[in-house]
Amino acid sequence: MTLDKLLSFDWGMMAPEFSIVITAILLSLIDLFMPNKVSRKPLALLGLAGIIVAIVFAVLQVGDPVGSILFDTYRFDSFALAFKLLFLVATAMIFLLALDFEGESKWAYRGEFYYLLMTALLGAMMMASSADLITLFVGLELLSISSYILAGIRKRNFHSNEAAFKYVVNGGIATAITLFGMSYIYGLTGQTNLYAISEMLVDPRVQENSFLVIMAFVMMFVGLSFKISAAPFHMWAPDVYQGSPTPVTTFLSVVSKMAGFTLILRLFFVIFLGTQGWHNQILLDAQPFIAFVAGATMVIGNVVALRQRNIKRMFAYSSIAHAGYVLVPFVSLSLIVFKTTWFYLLAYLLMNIGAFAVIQFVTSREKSEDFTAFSGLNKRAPLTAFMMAIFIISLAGLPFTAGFIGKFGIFMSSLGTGHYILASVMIATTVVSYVYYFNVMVQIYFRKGAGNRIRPTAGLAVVMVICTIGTLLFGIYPSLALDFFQSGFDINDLFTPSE
Amino acid sequence: MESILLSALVFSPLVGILVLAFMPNTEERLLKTVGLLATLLPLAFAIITYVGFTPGNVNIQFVEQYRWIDFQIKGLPNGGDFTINYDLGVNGLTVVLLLLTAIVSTLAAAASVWIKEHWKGYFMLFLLLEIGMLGVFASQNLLLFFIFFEITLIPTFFLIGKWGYIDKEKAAYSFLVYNGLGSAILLIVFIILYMKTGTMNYTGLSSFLHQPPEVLEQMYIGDEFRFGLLIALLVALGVKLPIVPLHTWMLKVHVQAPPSIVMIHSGILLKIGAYGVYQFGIGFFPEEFRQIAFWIALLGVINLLYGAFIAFVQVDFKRVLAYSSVSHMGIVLIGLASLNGAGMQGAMFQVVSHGLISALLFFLVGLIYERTGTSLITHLGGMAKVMPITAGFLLVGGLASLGLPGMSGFVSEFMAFLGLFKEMPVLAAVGTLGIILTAVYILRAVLGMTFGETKESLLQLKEPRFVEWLPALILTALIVLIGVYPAVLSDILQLTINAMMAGKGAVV
Amino acid sequence: MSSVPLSVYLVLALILFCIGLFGALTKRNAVIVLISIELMLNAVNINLVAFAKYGINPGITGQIFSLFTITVAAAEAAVGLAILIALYRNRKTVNVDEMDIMKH
Amino acid sequence: MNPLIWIIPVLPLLSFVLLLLFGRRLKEASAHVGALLTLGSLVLSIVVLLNQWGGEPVKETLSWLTFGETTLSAGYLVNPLNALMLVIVSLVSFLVQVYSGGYMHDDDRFPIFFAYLGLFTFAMLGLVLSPNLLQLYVFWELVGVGSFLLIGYYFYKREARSAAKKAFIMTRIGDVGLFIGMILLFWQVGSFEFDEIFAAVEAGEISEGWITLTAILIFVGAIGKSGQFPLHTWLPDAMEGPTPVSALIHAATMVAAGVYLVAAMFPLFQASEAALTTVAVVGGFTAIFAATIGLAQADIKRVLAYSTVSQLGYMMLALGSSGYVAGVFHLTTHAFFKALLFLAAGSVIHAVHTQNIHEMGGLWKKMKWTAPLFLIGAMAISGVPGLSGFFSKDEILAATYADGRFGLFWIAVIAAFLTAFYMFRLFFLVFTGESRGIQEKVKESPVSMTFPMIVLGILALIGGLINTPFATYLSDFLAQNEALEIHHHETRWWIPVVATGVSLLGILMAWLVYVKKKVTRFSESAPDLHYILLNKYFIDETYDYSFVKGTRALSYFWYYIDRFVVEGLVGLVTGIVGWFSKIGSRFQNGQVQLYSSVAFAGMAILLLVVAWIGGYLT
Repeated sequence: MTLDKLLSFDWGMMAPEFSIVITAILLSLIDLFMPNKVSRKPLALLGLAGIIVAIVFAVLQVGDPVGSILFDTYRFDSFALAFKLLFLVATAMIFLLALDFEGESKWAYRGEFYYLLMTALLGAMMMASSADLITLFVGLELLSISSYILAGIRKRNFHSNEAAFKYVVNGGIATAITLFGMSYIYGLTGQTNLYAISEMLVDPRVQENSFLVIMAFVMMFVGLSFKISAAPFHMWAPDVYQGSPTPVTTFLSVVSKMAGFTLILRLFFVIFLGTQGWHNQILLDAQPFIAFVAGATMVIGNVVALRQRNIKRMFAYSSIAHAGYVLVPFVSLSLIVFKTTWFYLLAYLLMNIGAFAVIQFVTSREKSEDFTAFSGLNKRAPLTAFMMAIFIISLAGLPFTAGFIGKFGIFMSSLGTGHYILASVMIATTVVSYVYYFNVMVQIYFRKGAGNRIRPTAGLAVVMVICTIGTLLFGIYPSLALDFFQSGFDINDLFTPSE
Repeated sequence: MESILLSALVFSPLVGILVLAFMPNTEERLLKTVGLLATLLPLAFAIITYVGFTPGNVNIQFVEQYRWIDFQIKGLPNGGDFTINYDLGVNGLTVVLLLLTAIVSTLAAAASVWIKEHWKGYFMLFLLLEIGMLGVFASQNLLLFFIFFEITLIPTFFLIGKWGYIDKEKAAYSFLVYNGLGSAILLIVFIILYMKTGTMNYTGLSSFLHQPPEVLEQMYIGDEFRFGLLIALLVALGVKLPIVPLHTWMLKVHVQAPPSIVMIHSGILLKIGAYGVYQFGIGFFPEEFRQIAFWIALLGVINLLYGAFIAFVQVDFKRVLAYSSVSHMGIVLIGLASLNGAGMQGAMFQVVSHGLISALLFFLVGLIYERTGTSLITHLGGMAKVMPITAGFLLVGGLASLGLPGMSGFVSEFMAFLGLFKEMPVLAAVGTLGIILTAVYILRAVLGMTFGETKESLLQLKEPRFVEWLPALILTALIVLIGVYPAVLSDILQLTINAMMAGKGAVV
Repeated sequence: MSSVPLSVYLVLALILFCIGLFGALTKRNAVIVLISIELMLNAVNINLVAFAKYGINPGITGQIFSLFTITVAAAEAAVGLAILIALYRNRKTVNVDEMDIMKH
Repeated sequence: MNPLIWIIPVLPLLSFVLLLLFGRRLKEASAHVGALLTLGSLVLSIVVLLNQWGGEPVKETLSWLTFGETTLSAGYLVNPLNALMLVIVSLVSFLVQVYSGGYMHDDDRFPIFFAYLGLFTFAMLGLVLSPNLLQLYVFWELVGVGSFLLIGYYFYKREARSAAKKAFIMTRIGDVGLFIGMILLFWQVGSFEFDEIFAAVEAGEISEGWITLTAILIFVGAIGKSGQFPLHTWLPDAMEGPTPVSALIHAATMVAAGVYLVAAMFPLFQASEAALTTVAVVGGFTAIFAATIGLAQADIKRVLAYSTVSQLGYMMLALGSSGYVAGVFHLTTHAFFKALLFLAAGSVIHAVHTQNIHEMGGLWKKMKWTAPLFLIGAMAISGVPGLSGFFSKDEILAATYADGRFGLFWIAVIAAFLTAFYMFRLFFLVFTGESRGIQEKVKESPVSMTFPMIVLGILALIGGLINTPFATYLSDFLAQNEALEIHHHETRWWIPVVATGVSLLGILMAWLVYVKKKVTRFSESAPDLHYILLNKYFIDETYDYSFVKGTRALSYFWYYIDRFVVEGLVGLVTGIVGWFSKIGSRFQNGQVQLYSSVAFAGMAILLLVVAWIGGYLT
């Protein structure tokens, strides 16, 4: 392929990615040339700026027609864009968290933290919009490997080390499993482009050894369930979340999880929509199993969370449970899969980042990750306490918060398609979750806490406020988001291969 | 169409919340005064609504409708966009309930003088709770109802858990979990209905569900399906009502929560269950309801007797009242199950009258506890000597709740039984046993506290000041008013009930 | 000349994959665990290459894919080892089952 | 004249309210307030009564409550019976209030007492004026409350408390009967109005069975209020209340309400033989049953109480034998002489500060007014010729006989004998002989107490003249009410003779036993029998062991079910969840390889199941 061919692509579409890449490179260079003992805090601001630029570009792209470059390996459709926006916003806020985070004095100087976040974000974005197994895999790994390092970035910290190692081992195995599945898909179709694959999969010759298809299906699903920390690949989450520095935990529990969902949605819907299973469409055949997985995830997450005392661990389990919730639309295959998933992820983004912001604030001030660190918070930081209450209420899915509307949407999609049992499991586990969520509330409001007033730094405060406003706003007037999604993104173009 | 009266009514407590938000945490008297004044605003609006309501008109009045949430799902049974409106409105029943809510809230706020600490937070939550309760009755669609319903959950949890007695947190949790489960089931039912019919508006739903069965059959809303939904509804609301055996949480709450909150709780919150059964159970599934009416009546009688029996051997007056609430809610079920004018109206009367009576009794509990530090019948006794007026009110409250003619309790009890006797005389006859038992346990408890030799511990007690028993006076006045001239309620209620009876549900 | 049928490659890959998995799940030595993961990834490579040659509709993409896989695997291994070294510095052990300060 | 009527009950209500509000300031004056207001309603009642003489029944109603298409109304109805009752009630109430002015003067809750009296009088008058069953029921209950409050007036006395509770609950049991009967009747007739009910009964719209059922249920209410067997036990205990209360409520008015109820619903009863028989039998049995108990009691008020029960039995018997006039007549006369007796007893107690007749004696000389008045009362109730009781009791016997209930007739005769005996036993023990107690300086009660007694005494003397075999004013008067047909039965000449005979015999016996001591008291002659009678046939104990204890046991049973079964299930569920949580977090043992193993296992299982379901394993 020649240079002019290369130039013929409309690279402009890639503007958001480029701005991220460039920022990443800039960060690394600056980090390289900065004197050693100088704090890298400014880098965070730079990164933030880069992300904001990316956001601007992305927003400008809203409503554009489907486009693709590099021979359809990388496509720009509303689906990708919609989720990219979430990643960008989330990461932007995580940068603000990172700005505040000082672990042991050493690593405040380290710049890689910031540009690794960048690359991880880039990986997520690639996952969102790649239309080819290869790019998709590369994106996935870009995200994974960066986050392995991020998890372990506190070199001197036992927990951090261990977290990183556990993450790397599990991640490696997950990758291997996923890839193994992919290799079968490739083998059966001889294609790596998703749309080409979906056409090939209906080919009778493929149908002959449909078991391989199903095997591939299962393996890819299990492999990817690692990213979204859903059963059966969920157990790493608590340890890794606990061990990683809080901003990273936030990143893992929000961005990386969202990326996982994006990948699953795109991969499975595009590839397998037409494919035969053992009775009828494979997605329909698989429904009960995925439903079971989702149910198990909710149960495990919520039930085990009851006994957690370490706040980060508790929220790890809670995020496992939420993974279960988000799987429900995917199971139900209703007409609003994307809308509900997207909205729920949006809500999840806001409330979870908000909650982690407060957690980072409290744990770093109290030098303790035990959930009693929250005791009497409403005396020491009333406003923060109030905002935490909002996040918790939203996570518990109680009204006037985005979390409720999100759950509502999920219920609509599941009950509309008659998945009564799954819905019941979800509602029951939700009620269970009240208990541990409100345990934190009890700590904040009922228990007497030691110590005097504490106030969050600007970065944290901004994040908290944004998240609070968002949570309430989308809870009280969700149409804001829903209409934006409805008008801005014509999700059906996910299925129209670009010529 | 475009009156914002109801929105004003529902959200008027916000004013108080905002004012309180900017007040110092320590000014006890000031905070209490503001808290009390704040409840007067909704009261005023409620009165305006009540006065402005035209009883002669069956339609939903003061309607407000705005597009709110829009999921825009194409190609579902109703084929349309799934829009959920923000819509409020009142009918003859809800306007009464709104007024009741406002009144009881104000009096409960007055009863909050006995709150010892954190007045600011207390009153903010209190007002939030009031928003929830008002919203529940004012809303005209399921989602809105549910949202307000859950709104009541959170403040109540805190009010019980922070300002209650020794075992408060346990009580708060069991409140949370039970009601959480209840509302969860409720939510599922609501959403199923929504997905099947594409609307959440009461009127829309009832008119949709009142189509001939075969039509519904085509929309996959078969008989079993409807029955399933109805049962689920009854279970969900049965937690709130409460129906035996789903009642245990409510005992804990009654015993542990501060009196002012119990006034609200047993005065209003329990009534939401009754209202739900009426509005959804009967309004949406009249035919199915009719078919299981016997079982509901049976449950009602069980509630009535079960509560009465157990109340007879309680030593803590609060527990007596708790079980008596169980028993009295049985009468609501009885009335509803009879499905005729008399019964339904009896049930609704019971909703109102028990609201007032239990508010009165728990107010007195607070009054007594404040002075004696106990509510154990065995520790009290001969109060009539030292606190004649309080004792008098206690006696009045007791007589009212055992259904003495001339007080609201009698009217409701009488109507409910009148209704039931028409439909199922034998069951009703069994139920009347409850009338005797009620007299038995109420007198045992009340006389145990007021009559007999005065305990030494009580001898130095003094009669509360006038302002302190003013709320009791107001409640008594209302109870007697309804008892002596029930037309004040029935005139405004009956059209709505007749409409419901006609199977139309509420008509816009 | 008749060539080795596809199925043989697939079985080989599968066996390799299982060996790798077994090692990753049972070995106590962290290094071996990482190596086993490499093994699993290489099993994938065998699959890809075999399919690329003998697949239902063979094509070059498979080999391209395997190139990517190899690269990424290498990166992953590098990172993994780096982390392991960091951990070894602190804990003076590469024994997997001693890495459980976070549990329950 | 309408305002006249509805004002009648309002005046006492007014006194209730006034005394409740300002009683503390009025102090002793509150007696005057109460008495005067009651006097007002007395005057009005008399006017109404005179208007009724030859006048038309008056009925006014206004809508009270509407449901569906039905409208329930409230209002007032005046017919001869009501008018008569009005006078009786307001008269006795007035006299009692005057009396209480003296009797209660040193009581510190003086105003409250009169307030309660006002409340009761209001309720009683309202009851009498009710034009329909519902309203009657309402006031019926209110009357009960009035009585309850007054019985429990000495609230600090344990006995008073339990007596009040007992009175309320026992009557309530009866009331439920009335409640059910009334509602059933409503669904039969479609209205609570008396006239419509009677019309329906006339027209035979209601089946025999329904009539009987409802009539009996309504009669159950009467049983409760009028202390008929088996619900009589509360009435004697009710004597814990102040004596004027006993006179007003538990002798003259409220307990007569049962009789009034049956009389008011008489057309309904008449329509069913079975119902009438029930009434008659219960009445007759109660009459003799209570009389026997009365023989052995030592408490002066309890003796009177049992005599009341038995007299009420008489009235029921009369009504049951369709002796409408007889019943109402006896109600009237009984109101007079029993009130008199109670007031007299009150003045005795007031003087000697004991109620035990064995500690009294020889009061004849000391109490110049009380003793003769008591004697008049005793003679009247024993049916000494010429006095009021004579005529009314005579009527009853005649009616019973004419109705062909000979068994009951003879029972009634025996009862009459017993009555005479125990009344004079009482009289002799209290007033004749030597003082057995330790009462020094016993003095006659003040005029405020004697005056009412005198009035009642006169009425007890001449009251009978309103309906003698020669001049039947009362029956003519009552006959104006065309709703009921009153058949006149010519009195057989020997009945009065027998009646007189037995009563005189009774008096003679009493004289022999207690004054001349010729005959040994049967407490010595038949100690066992005496023991049984003294303990009122152990009815209270029976009830206590069966119903009270039974209910308590049942309650505890349910309570423990609630505590352990229901709560237990809840605990079980939470326990299970907690257990799972525990297992779950134990399983999370920090071993990274376990984590991936789980994932792999999950994958393997999924694959296997899919393969199995997909049928790839074959």
